[in-house]
Amino acid sequence: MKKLMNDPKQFVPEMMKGIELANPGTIKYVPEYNLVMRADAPNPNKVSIVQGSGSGHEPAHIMVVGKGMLDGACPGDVFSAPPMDYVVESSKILNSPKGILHIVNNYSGDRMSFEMATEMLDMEGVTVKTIFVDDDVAVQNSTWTVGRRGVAGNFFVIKAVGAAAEAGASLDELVELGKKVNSRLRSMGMALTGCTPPAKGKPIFTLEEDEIEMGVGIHGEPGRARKKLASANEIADEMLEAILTDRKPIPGGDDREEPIFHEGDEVALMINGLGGTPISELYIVYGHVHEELEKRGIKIWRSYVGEYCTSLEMAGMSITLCKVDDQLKELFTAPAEIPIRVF
Amino acid sequence: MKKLMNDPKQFVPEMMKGIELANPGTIKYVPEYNLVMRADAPNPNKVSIVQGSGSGHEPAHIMVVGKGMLDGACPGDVFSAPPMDYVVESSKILNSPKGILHIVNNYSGDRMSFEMATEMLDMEGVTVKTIFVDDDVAVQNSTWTVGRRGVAGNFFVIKAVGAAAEAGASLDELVELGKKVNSRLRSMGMALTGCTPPAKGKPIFTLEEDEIEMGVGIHGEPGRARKKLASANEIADEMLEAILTDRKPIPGGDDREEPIFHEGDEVALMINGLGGTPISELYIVYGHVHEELEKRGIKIWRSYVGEYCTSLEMAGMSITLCKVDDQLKELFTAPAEIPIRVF
Amino acid sequence: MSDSTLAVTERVVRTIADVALENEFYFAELDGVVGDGDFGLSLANGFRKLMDEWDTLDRSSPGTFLKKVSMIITSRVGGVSGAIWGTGFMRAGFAAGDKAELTADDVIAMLRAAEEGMKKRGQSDVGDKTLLDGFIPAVDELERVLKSGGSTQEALDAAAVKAREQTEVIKPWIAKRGRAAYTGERSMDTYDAGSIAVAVMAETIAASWPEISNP
Amino acid sequence: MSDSTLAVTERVVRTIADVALENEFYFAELDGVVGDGDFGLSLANGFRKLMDEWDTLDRSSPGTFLKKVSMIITSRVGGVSGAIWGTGFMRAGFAAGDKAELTADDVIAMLRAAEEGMKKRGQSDVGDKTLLDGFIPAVDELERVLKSGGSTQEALDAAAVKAREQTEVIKPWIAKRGRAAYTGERSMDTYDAGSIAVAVMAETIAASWPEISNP
Ligand SMILES: Nc1ncnc2c1ncn2[C@@H]1O[C@H](COP(=O)(O)OP(=O)(O)O)[C@@H](O)[C@H]1O
Ligand SMILES: Nc1ncnc2c1ncn2[C@@H]1O[C@H](COP(=O)(O)OP(=O)(O)O)[C@@H](O)[C@H]1O
Ligand SMILES: [Mg+2]
Ligand SMILES: [Mg+2]
Ligand SMILES: [Mg+2]
Ligand SMILES: [Mg+2]
Repeated sequence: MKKLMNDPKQFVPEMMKGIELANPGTIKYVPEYNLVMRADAPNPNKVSIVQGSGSGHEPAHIMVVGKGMLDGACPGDVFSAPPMDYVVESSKILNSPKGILHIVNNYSGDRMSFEMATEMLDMEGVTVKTIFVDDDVAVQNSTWTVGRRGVAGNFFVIKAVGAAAEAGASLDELVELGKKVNSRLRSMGMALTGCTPPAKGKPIFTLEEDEIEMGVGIHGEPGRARKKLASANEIADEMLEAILTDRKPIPGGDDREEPIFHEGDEVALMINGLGGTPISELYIVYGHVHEELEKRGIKIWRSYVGEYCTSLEMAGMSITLCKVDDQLKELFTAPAEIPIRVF
Repeated sequence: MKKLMNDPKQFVPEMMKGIELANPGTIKYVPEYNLVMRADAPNPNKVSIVQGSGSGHEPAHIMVVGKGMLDGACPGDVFSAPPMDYVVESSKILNSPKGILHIVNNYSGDRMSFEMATEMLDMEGVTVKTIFVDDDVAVQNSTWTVGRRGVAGNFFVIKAVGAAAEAGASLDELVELGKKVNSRLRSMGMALTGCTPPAKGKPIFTLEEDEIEMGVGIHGEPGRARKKLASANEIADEMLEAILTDRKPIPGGDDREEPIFHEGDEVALMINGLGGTPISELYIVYGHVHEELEKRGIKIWRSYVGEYCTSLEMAGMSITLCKVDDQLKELFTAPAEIPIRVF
Repeated sequence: MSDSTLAVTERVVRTIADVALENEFYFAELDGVVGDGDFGLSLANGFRKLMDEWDTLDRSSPGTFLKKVSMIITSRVGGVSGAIWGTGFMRAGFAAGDKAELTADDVIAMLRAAEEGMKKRGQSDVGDKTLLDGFIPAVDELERVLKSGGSTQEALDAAAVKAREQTEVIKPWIAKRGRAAYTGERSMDTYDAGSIAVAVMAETIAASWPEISNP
Repeated sequence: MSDSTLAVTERVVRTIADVALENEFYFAELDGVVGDGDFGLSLANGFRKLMDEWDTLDRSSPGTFLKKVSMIITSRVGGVSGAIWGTGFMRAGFAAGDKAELTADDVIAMLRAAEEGMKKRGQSDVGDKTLLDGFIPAVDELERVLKSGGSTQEALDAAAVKAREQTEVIKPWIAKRGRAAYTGERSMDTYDAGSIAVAVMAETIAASWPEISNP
C-alpha cells in the first residue's frame, strides 16, 4: 500500500484537521464526532443540512460543507457508515429552530445509522427529516442491496437543497425538493482498478490488466459484470444506454417507472472521476457522452467534469445525468463556497 | 496500460474537444494548432496571454483558459513541447494591439519552441514578450537541466498576470509582474508511482512498493534521490526544508540568492496532486505543512489543495509556496472563470 | 420472576454481553467465511463499551435501562450490527414503557417490538438468512410454551433449542442481507454468524436462568 | 561555384534531407541507447514535410529559401531537434540576407550564424556532447582550408573527416544536454546521435559535391 499518510487510524482525523486548517474562519472540525461544519452554523433562520456516509469519497461530503451546500458532514471511517452517535451529536450541534435535514446515500449501514439517530433525536425534541439518494442504476435488482445505491448524484441533491435552504426554504419544502432532484437523477460507474482502504492495507478487489468492473459501487462493491477493457467510447455508450433506458423499480411492487430522459429534455451532465483517473480522460469521456446525448435530442444544459464522489485512489469514472428545469437551473448556479475550489 | 481512451493518437484532440463541448460559448478549440482559447479572445483592450508546454499536466494549461487567466493554451502532445508553429499560429490568432504574453515553463523543449516562435512572430510584426517559470527547487544543479524546472507554481504566475491583464495592465507591466511572482515561488514534488503516456503504452519509470522519487519532475524525470517510502509527515518535512532553505542560483555565476521565506512572511500554500493521489491524502499533507510553517512564524494567507499541474495518473504531490504581498493577494483573489470548476 | 424485574433485566443483558465478549473471535471467524469478518468485533466493541459504563446507567425502570443499553451499543459501533442490536434493545425498552414490573405478556410484547424494529431497520425478514431467522422462531416458541402453560424455564429451553435448530435450517440458504449477500451463491452451506450468536445467547440464558431469576 | 547559388543551396538542402530520411531508423536507434529514441524520427518527420512542400517554397533568394526550410522543419516537429535544426537553417538564411549570389566568405558567415543560433537556442556549447561537437569543429576545418587557399572540395573533405573524428572523440563523454543527459554516467561510451547525423551529412555532401556544384 503506497499512500501519503501517517498512522492509518489517523487517516480520517488528519484529513479533517487539514480541511479545518485550510479554511480558517469558515470550517470547523469537531474531532469527537468526525464532524466538519460551517464555522457560522447553526443559523437560526435556516434549516441545517447534514450528510454522513463513509469517508474515502472525498470531496464528498466533508469538502462540500459551506455556504450554499452542507452545514456539516459527519462521516464514519473509510467506507464505514458513521456510528449513530456521530449523527445524533452532530445534529444536536447543528440544531436550528427551522429543523435539520439529513441527506443519506442509500446504503444499508448509512440508512441504519441515520434512521436510529432520527429516532434518538425525535425523543430529544430535535426536528429531523431525511432525504435518501438512490441514483445508481447499475444494480437494478434489490436482492443484493436494499434498493439502489446512492452515488455521485448526491452532489446535485446537496447543491439544490443547499441553495434553497440558504434562501430560507422550510424543512418540508427541502424534503420535497430533495425528492424531486433524486427522482431526476441517474448514475452509473465503472472501475479500471481497485482501491486500498488505509486500515485494510490490501486492495478490496483487483482487476486484470484487461478487465473492468462495470457498474461498480463507490466502495468497490460488484456491479453488473466484470468485462473486457474496451475503448472509452464503448464503455461510455454502455453506461449511457443503461442510464437512458433505466426504469426505476417502484418501491414495494414488481413494477417499474418509465425512463425519465426524453428528446427535448435539458440535463446537467456529470463525468465524475473515482480518484485515480486523470481529468484528461474524464474530458475524453465527456466529449463523447455530450455528442451522444445531443444526437438523441437531449440538451446539455451544464457540464460537471471532475471529482465529486470518489473511492480513494480507484481509477474509473461515473456518469450522472440530472434532468433540469428552471427551478433546478437557478439552484444549481446559485453561489456557494466550499473547501473544494480552484482559487 | 489501462486508460479511458480511444485511439492514443487522439488522446489530446479528444480531450480538447471535450473541453470545448463542456464550455459552450466560453471556450473554443482550434484543432489545427492544438489551441484551446477563450471564445471572446482576442480582446483589443487587453494583452493576450498564451501558454504552451506538453499535454498530460491537466488542468495545466488548457483548463485554466478563461476570463482572468489564460487567453489560450497550445500544448504539444503528451509530455512534448508544442511544435513552434502551434505557438506562432496560436499567437497570431490571439494577437492584440496590446501585445502577447507567453508564459513558459522552463523546460528545454518548451523554451526552444517559444523562443523560435517569438523570432518568427517578431518578423511578422507581432509584439511578444515572455515570462519563464522556474519554481522547482528539486534539481539545484543545472547540469541535467538548463536552469530549474517550471512546475505547479506556474498557476500563481498565470493567476496574477491574468487578473492584471483583465484590469488593463500593459505588456511590460505584466512581464514585471510575472517575474515578481516567479521570484517569490518555490516548489518541490515527489512521486509514489510512475505514469504511462498513452502513445508509449508503458510506464516511464517504475518504483518499488517501498520506494518514492523525491524531487520528481512533472514528466517523471528523476529528482534528487530515490528513497524509501516514509510517513506523509516525514516526506513533507523533507520537501518543506528544501523549499525553505533553497538558495536559487544566480544566472551566469556560481553565486546563489538568499532563501526568500522568513518569519513574519505571508504565503499562499499549494498542495498539488500529481493525478493519481486522492484529495484525502493531499489534506493530510496540507495539515502538517500548515502547522510546520506556522511553527516557523510563516503565516498561511490562503490554501490551494487539489490538482493544478499533474503528470497523467502519477501518484504523488508537490508543495508550492508563494510569498504574497497586498498586490498579489488582490490579484490571486480577483474573479476568474475557467473550465476547471466545481459548480 | 421472583427477583425484581429490573434486576432480572440487568442480568439478562449481562448474560448477552458475556456471550458477545467471550465469543468475539469465534463470531468474527464465522462472519469471515463469506462476510467481511467484522461481526464478532463490532458486537464485542458495543458490549465492551456497555460494560465500561455499566455502573452509571440510568436504572429508573427496566424500559429506561434497555434504552440506555441501546444507546451505548449503537454509539461508536457503525454499520449493521450496531443498528440491528441497538434497535432490538431500544424497541424492547420503548415497549416496556416506564412500568416497574413486567408480566410474561409484557415480555412477549417487548420481544415482538424488538422483532418489528429489527425487521424494519434491516429491511429484512425471515428467509433472508440473518439473525432474524433465529430470533423470530425462537420468540414464537417462547410464546407458544408460555401460552400453553409452560414455565419460564421450559419456554426458554424450547426457544434455545429452536434457535440452534434454525442455524442448521438456514445454513444451505443464500444470504440476502448484509455483506455476506454480496458473495451470492458462495454464501450457501455456511453458517450465518448473526443467528449463531442468537443461538449461543438463547442457550446461555436458558442454562443460567436459575441464577438469573433467583441469584 | 559554377551553377547559380540558389540551385546549389537547394541541392545541399536536398542532400541533407536525403540523409535524414534514409537514416531515420539508424539515427533513432542511436538515440535510443541512452536518449529517448525519437531523434531519427523527429528529424525525418521534419524533412519529410519539407519534401512534401518542396515545390511550393519561396525561392526569391537563397536566404529566403533557407528561412522557408527552417519554418517547415520547425513546424509540427516539437522538442529539441525541430528547434536546433530549424534555428540553424533560419540563422543561415538571415545571414544570407537577400543576396542572390554568395561568396565563400558569405557561406562561412552563414555557418557561423547557424552555429551561434544553435548554441543560444540549445543553451549549449562544445563539450556538452551534442551535435555542436561535430558541427563547430567541422566548420572550423572548412574555414581553415578555404582561407589557406584550398578548393571547396578539399575544404568539404577535411570538414567531413573532422566531423567523423569528433564522433569518436566525444564518445567517452557524459552528455550534458538533451534527454541523454538525464541518464548521467550511463551516457558514457555511447555515440551521440546528433553528431553522427552531422558526420554522415558532411560526408555525403563532400562525396556528392561534384554533382551538387555542377550537375
Ligand atoms: N439487513 C439485516 N437485517 C438483519 N440482520 C442482518 C442484516 N444484515 C446482516 N444481518 C445480520 O448481521 C450479521 C452480520 O453483521 P455485521 O458483520 O455487523 O454486518 P455486515 O454484514 O454489514 O458486515 C449477519 O450474520 C446477519 O445475521
Ligand atoms: N541543448 C542542445 N543543444 C544542442 N544540441 C542538442 C541539445 N540537446 C540535444 N541535442 C542534440 O540533439 C540530439 C537529440 O535530439 P532529440 O532526440 O530530438 O532531442 P531529445 O534529447 O530532447 O530527445 C542529441 O544527440 C544531441 O546531439
Ligand atoms: Mg461509504
Ligand atoms: Mg511538458
Ligand atoms: Mg460483517
Ligand atoms: Mg531524443
